[in-house]
Amino acid sequence: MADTLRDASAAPPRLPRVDWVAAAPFVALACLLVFGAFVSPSFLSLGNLANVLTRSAFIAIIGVGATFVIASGGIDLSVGSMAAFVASVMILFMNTELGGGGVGTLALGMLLAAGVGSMCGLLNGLVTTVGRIEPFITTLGTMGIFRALTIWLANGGSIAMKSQDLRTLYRPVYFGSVGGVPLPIALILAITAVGAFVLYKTAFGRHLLAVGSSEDVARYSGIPINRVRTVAYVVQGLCVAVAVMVYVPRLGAATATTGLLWELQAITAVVVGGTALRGGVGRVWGTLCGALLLEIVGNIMVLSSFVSEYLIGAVQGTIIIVAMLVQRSLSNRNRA
Amino acid sequence: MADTLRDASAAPPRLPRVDWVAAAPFVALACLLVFGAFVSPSFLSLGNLANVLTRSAFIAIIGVGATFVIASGGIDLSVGSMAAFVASVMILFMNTELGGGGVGTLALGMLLAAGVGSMCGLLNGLVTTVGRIEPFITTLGTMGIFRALTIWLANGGSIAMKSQDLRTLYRPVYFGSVGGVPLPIALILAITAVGAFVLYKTAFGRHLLAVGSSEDVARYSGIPINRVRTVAYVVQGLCVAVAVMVYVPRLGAATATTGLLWELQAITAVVVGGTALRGGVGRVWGTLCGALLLEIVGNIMVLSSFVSEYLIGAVQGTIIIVAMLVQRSLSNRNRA
Amino acid sequence: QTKTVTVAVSIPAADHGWTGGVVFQAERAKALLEARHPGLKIIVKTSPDGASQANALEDLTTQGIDALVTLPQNSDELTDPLRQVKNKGVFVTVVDRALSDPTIQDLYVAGNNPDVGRVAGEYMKGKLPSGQVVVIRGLPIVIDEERQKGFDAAIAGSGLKVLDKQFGNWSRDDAFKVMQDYLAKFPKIDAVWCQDDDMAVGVLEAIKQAKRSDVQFVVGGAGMKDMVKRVADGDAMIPVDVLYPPAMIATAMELTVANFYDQIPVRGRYIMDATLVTKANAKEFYYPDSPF
Amino acid sequence: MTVGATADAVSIERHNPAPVLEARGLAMQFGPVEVLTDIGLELRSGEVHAVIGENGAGKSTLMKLLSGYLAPTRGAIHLNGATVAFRGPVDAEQRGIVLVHQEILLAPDLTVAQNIFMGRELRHGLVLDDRAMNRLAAGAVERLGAAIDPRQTVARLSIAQRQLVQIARALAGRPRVIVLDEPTASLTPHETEALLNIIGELKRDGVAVLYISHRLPEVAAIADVVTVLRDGKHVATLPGGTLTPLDMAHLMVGRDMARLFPPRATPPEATPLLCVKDLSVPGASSDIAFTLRPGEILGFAGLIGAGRTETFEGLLGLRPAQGRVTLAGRATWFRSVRDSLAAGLVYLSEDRKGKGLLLAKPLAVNLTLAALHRFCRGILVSRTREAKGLEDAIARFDIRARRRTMLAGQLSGGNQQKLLLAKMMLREPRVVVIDEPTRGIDIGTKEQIYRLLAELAAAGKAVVVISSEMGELIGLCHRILVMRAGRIVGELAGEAMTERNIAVLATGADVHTSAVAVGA
Ligand SMILES: Nc1ncnc2c1ncn2[C@@H]1O[C@H](COP(=O)(O)OP(=O)(O)OP(=O)(O)O)[C@@H](O)[C@H]1O
Ligand SMILES: Nc1ncnc2c1ncn2[C@@H]1O[C@H](COP(=O)(O)OP(=O)(O)OP(=O)(O)O)[C@@H](O)[C@H]1O
Ligand SMILES: [Mg+2]
Ligand SMILES: [Mg+2]
Repeated sequence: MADTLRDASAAPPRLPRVDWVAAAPFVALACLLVFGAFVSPSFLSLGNLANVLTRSAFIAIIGVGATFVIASGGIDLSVGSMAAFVASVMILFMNTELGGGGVGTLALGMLLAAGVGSMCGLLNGLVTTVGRIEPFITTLGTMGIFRALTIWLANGGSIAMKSQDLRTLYRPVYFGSVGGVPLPIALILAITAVGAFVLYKTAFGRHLLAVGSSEDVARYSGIPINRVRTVAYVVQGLCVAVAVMVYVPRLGAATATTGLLWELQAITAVVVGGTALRGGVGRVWGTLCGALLLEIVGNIMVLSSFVSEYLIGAVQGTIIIVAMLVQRSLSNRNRA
Repeated sequence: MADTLRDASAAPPRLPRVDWVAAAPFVALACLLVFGAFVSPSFLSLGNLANVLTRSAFIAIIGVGATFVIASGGIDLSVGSMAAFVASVMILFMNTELGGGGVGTLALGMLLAAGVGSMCGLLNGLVTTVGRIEPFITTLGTMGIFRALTIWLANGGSIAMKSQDLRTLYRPVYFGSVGGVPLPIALILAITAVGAFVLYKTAFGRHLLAVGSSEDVARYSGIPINRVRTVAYVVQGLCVAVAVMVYVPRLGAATATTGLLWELQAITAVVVGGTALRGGVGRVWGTLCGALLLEIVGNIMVLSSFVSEYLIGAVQGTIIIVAMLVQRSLSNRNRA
Repeated sequence: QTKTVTVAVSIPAADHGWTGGVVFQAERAKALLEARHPGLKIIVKTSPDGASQANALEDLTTQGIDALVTLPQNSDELTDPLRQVKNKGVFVTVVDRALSDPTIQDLYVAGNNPDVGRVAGEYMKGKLPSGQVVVIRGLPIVIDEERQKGFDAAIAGSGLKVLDKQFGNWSRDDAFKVMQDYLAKFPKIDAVWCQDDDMAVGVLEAIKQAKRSDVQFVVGGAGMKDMVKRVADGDAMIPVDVLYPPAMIATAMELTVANFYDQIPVRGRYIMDATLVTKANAKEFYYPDSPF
Repeated sequence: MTVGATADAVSIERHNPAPVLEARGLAMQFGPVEVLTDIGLELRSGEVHAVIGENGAGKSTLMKLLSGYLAPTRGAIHLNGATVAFRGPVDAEQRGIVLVHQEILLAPDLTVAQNIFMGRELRHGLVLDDRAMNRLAAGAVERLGAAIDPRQTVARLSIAQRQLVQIARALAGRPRVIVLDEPTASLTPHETEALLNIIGELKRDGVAVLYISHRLPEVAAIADVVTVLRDGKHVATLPGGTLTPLDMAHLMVGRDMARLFPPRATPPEATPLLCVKDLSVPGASSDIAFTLRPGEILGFAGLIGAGRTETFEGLLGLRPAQGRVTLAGRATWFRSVRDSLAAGLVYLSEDRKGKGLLLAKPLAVNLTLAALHRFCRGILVSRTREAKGLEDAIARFDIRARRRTMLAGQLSGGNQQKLLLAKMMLREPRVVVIDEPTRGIDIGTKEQIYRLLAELAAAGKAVVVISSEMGELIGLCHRILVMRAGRIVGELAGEAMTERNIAVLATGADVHTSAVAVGA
């Protein structure tokens, strides 16, 4: 016995001091920061960094939800259009001034947004689980649906908040700050923390990972697979709603271009953050890191003057791939 | 031993007469045709059907490649931008009139396109296999790169075929027909047939499916995983090139929006066709069927006049989801 | 007896502010005209890109139409498809974007894109004998290119220096980002040209947030109602707007229909020049009920 | 025979209480094929009821019926006298019946503890109590005589370790009926002994145990009642004590068993074919050195985690490693498995489901995968040749496939192993490395496989056998190398090849090993 103990404990690869896989995205981020500092002096200015972090709020928050969906073995392509749709509904409601046109209206509007968001998520969830349709197709379909509904609500134009007072009342939610920290940044941290807690510390999170890792095993263990999957999509919907609550006060309007390509950005953030698309693993903090990474790349592109505006896309693509290569090489250390 | 044989003969492989899983997409297609006939009288007119089939060529041909990539366990988001890039290069070359400005130029142009296409595919393949980066990210990156290169080549505008003679010489490739059958349709059938042959009848195809269904097993069986994967992407690149050869004579120009969202359509066609995204299975004919389905939905949208222009996206999304539901319910019969 | 005429209208999908305006105006004109002429049937179809517009053109012609009013996504791509329509004996009206082969169009209603850039440039040149401007372009497509060329030509040789050019994708959000970054990058910016009023919204918000006083004004384009209103109200940040009305589609439809019902000759070219909207004339161009 | 059987069955009835779990006339059909016919079985609490039978006899299927994974096409299951129709495995588990699968069913991305507690996590309020779960998991695994870090993700465990985790999970549920489907197949004597002790404890606690194993001595040692299946039919139910492994073998196979091991050919004094020096595999083993002659069968013994599998995966280019190799006198190094295959070395993985077969693909596809070129006409894969190849393989390796169109995953465990063997033999190798060759293989087939390996050796091929069954190493090999903690700690040959010596070297201490793990 004693010997086997020694024996076996000798063999199993002892977990490395630093878990490089988890650390990789942060290292990549650090590299990018350094790179940015070289590219442009104004990059590291407080103002600029604050702007970038604040802007990354939408993708970061949606990314938390995306991490849940992807960890559960699904995917959601509809988040961008969903954001546009939720925003439109929210604004249209607030324009009715129900709730007294003041804080009341705002509160009700946000509640409504949350409701609509989760309903959209529920729709995605039910079609994929009960209807047993590949999530890719389901959410591609709803992507078209939500987008079309937005354009239809807006008559092809834009839906703007009418009341100026309400706007000024609402603006701080994006532009304001608590104790020097811009509100959206605080919110990102809060949401990510909550997300991490739910995924790692609650039974639901554990079941989610189990479902994503092996559906059969989960089923045999008495985990309600369909419910877990569906809830994941609802969580995604809620995150979209929260992102919208921060988005609307910025420009006070929803247009046909609202949320365009957010789905790709969110998924990219998740994957760059170290969550594999096949499910079973979820790295909430990594996703946050991925979202920042994307936003910063864009920022550097504009700040730097040596790239033709035509080629920006190419450089961005390259940077993302390189960032992944950096990660990969780090992760490999775990093998050793 | 003896009784094993007896057992075998006693139980002849009584697969269900119709393999519903494979048949499902075709049934869905049939339903859609009927639906279309109701929506608009002109739908079933030969001219209209010919148009639809002809224009489905791009997605159908690219879809064949996508089936290979997805069956091998990968995914390629770059096909749309790749098409734009290949088209630009091809047109720019043909504008130089090298090769005598006649058939020679066309031939050279097509050769060049094929070359560029496979190179792009090779790039995707190597980055995913050698660089060991999630195909989703790799091809998202190259998607940006190819698109940007196109814009850069076009100086933000568009690249058009200058010589009218060359255009008129080239037009038949899209508009011409052999024995009543429009050339592109003939081409679709040819490419799909070749694709099916390679995937189902050759050693390479067998290896591809093996890699897609279990990388470990494939590796332990001495299959050159990376090579197989890479070749799959090259095939995809070639298919894109062929699609471009049919596309250019149609509009005679490439722009920043050429091939926009083709990647989504191609993947949708593949999935609607019955190929699962997790790999290991590939249904080439199903993909063709999926491509037709998508094109027909679009066509019906234009022919029908009872949907607000704003809502078209919604209806399309719904139709696709319904089509999948039809399939699903059919496939379940196999369970019985 | 009522003469039956079918007119097809093929325009870009409402994927950003201006095209959204186009679709709205088309639908409105459709309602008006059909009410005026019993027997008139107008089919409005939108397409997200050149290829699908070519598809739409095919499908519309197979339905059998007498006239086509189209705002092509891209002239290079759609010249050949339109030629086919023409060859079917259809009366073709082209709006806004000149075809590479003008013989195709019976009627050309042009909202002169290069002029949008030129007018904006001239105004800035006049307002700022010397200064530093930043430019936010739309999407990398032909119209954008034409507007940019016009602008560059207009300010050539003046004291104006273009600090930077970036694409804002005709989206307020992207324009907001780009402007934020411009403000971080350049300590002094005198003026902004952003090609499109939708993007101007984002630009203004970014400036407001940065509390930067060096930026004297923003010139947009297209005549979005909020912007026209600001001009009318004498907003210092939006002193002018360059008109590029989505309503031009309606004009084209009016004329095309007239060609069939009221025996008046309409063939030819109608250039709607890019009017400079100022506090003085703003009232005329303010349509409160338009979504754009 | 059957008469005697019933008579015995009756005698069992007399001095035993009513059964907890009872099967009456159970039948199971997969598509057109009936794989179980009218099976009756009675299980009493505090009793170990062994079910034995050839590969494909229907044991696992029967167990799946009894634990709610499959629903019978005919027949009834009685629990405490009342008829039950399980709504699924979870339902069965809630009624106190739990099955430990023959194949591994664990979530690879989750940790050991997370798997053990899946679906019944411990928590204070909302929050999961991971500390407690890890502690308990560690305990549960240790009880089985192994030490596995409960925070290790399952994907990183070896097959044997995974098997232990599965058993630990089942025991954690405190079942009233526990069904163990070949639990010891991948275990070494040490863990096997620990497990058998636990089964003893369970008996005392009045738990009823259904036990499937191809290791007949184990069965003889612990079974109170033995039920024998053959080709899906009930052959006999007899009291365990009265049966010797040979009787059982006879009942299972239906013919008299010849001696299990073929006569050992004297090792040829040929020059070494394969020569390995200071081979080391990061994380698993270091400075391994051995030589291998043509016609020789070389055994590798060791405890779980000794690193045998990794060593050879490293040698054959399946995982990073360094070292010096000479093959037939020429120095070489295998950068990838393709090199080693090309050089005529094949490796049959111990993980036949994960690394051996495409479970969702038909038999022929699996068979020809590693040697497809041999079934091609030009670039075309010839279906006719494949079909022919499959027939040959089925004949030569006695693979029990009811239908040629079956998927590999539908084969019984043992038959999957035979298919894998057939697949790799198509490479016509010079050196065969076979990891746990008879894991989950019935005794009749074992004999066939041993004969086959001996034939390979006789045909001048060099054979390496990695096995946790000391009996088969001793019976089969010319020499045995024993590994411990990633190093070769000794070589045994001739008379020195005894269980005792192996155990001593493997554990590094003079421990007593029970006779239980000896191959029949
Ligand atoms: N899902 C299935 N579909 C079709 N046939 C099946 C399926 N599962 C098992 N079989 C067949 O049922 C028979 C019994 O299989 P089973 O796994 O019960 O055998 P076993 O006694 O457990 O053999 P082993 O000792 O090798 O595990 C085999 O012939 C097998 O091919
Ligand atoms: N895929 C893997 N990744 C990382 N470590 C592994 C992996 N497989 C096995 N190990 C570790 O390597 C060590 C040796 O593995 P293994 O137990 O297979 O050795 P072995 O001697 O082959 O034992 P056996 O063959 O009896 O299972 C074990 O401690 C195991 O934890
Ligand atoms: Mg079994
Ligand atoms: Mg091993």
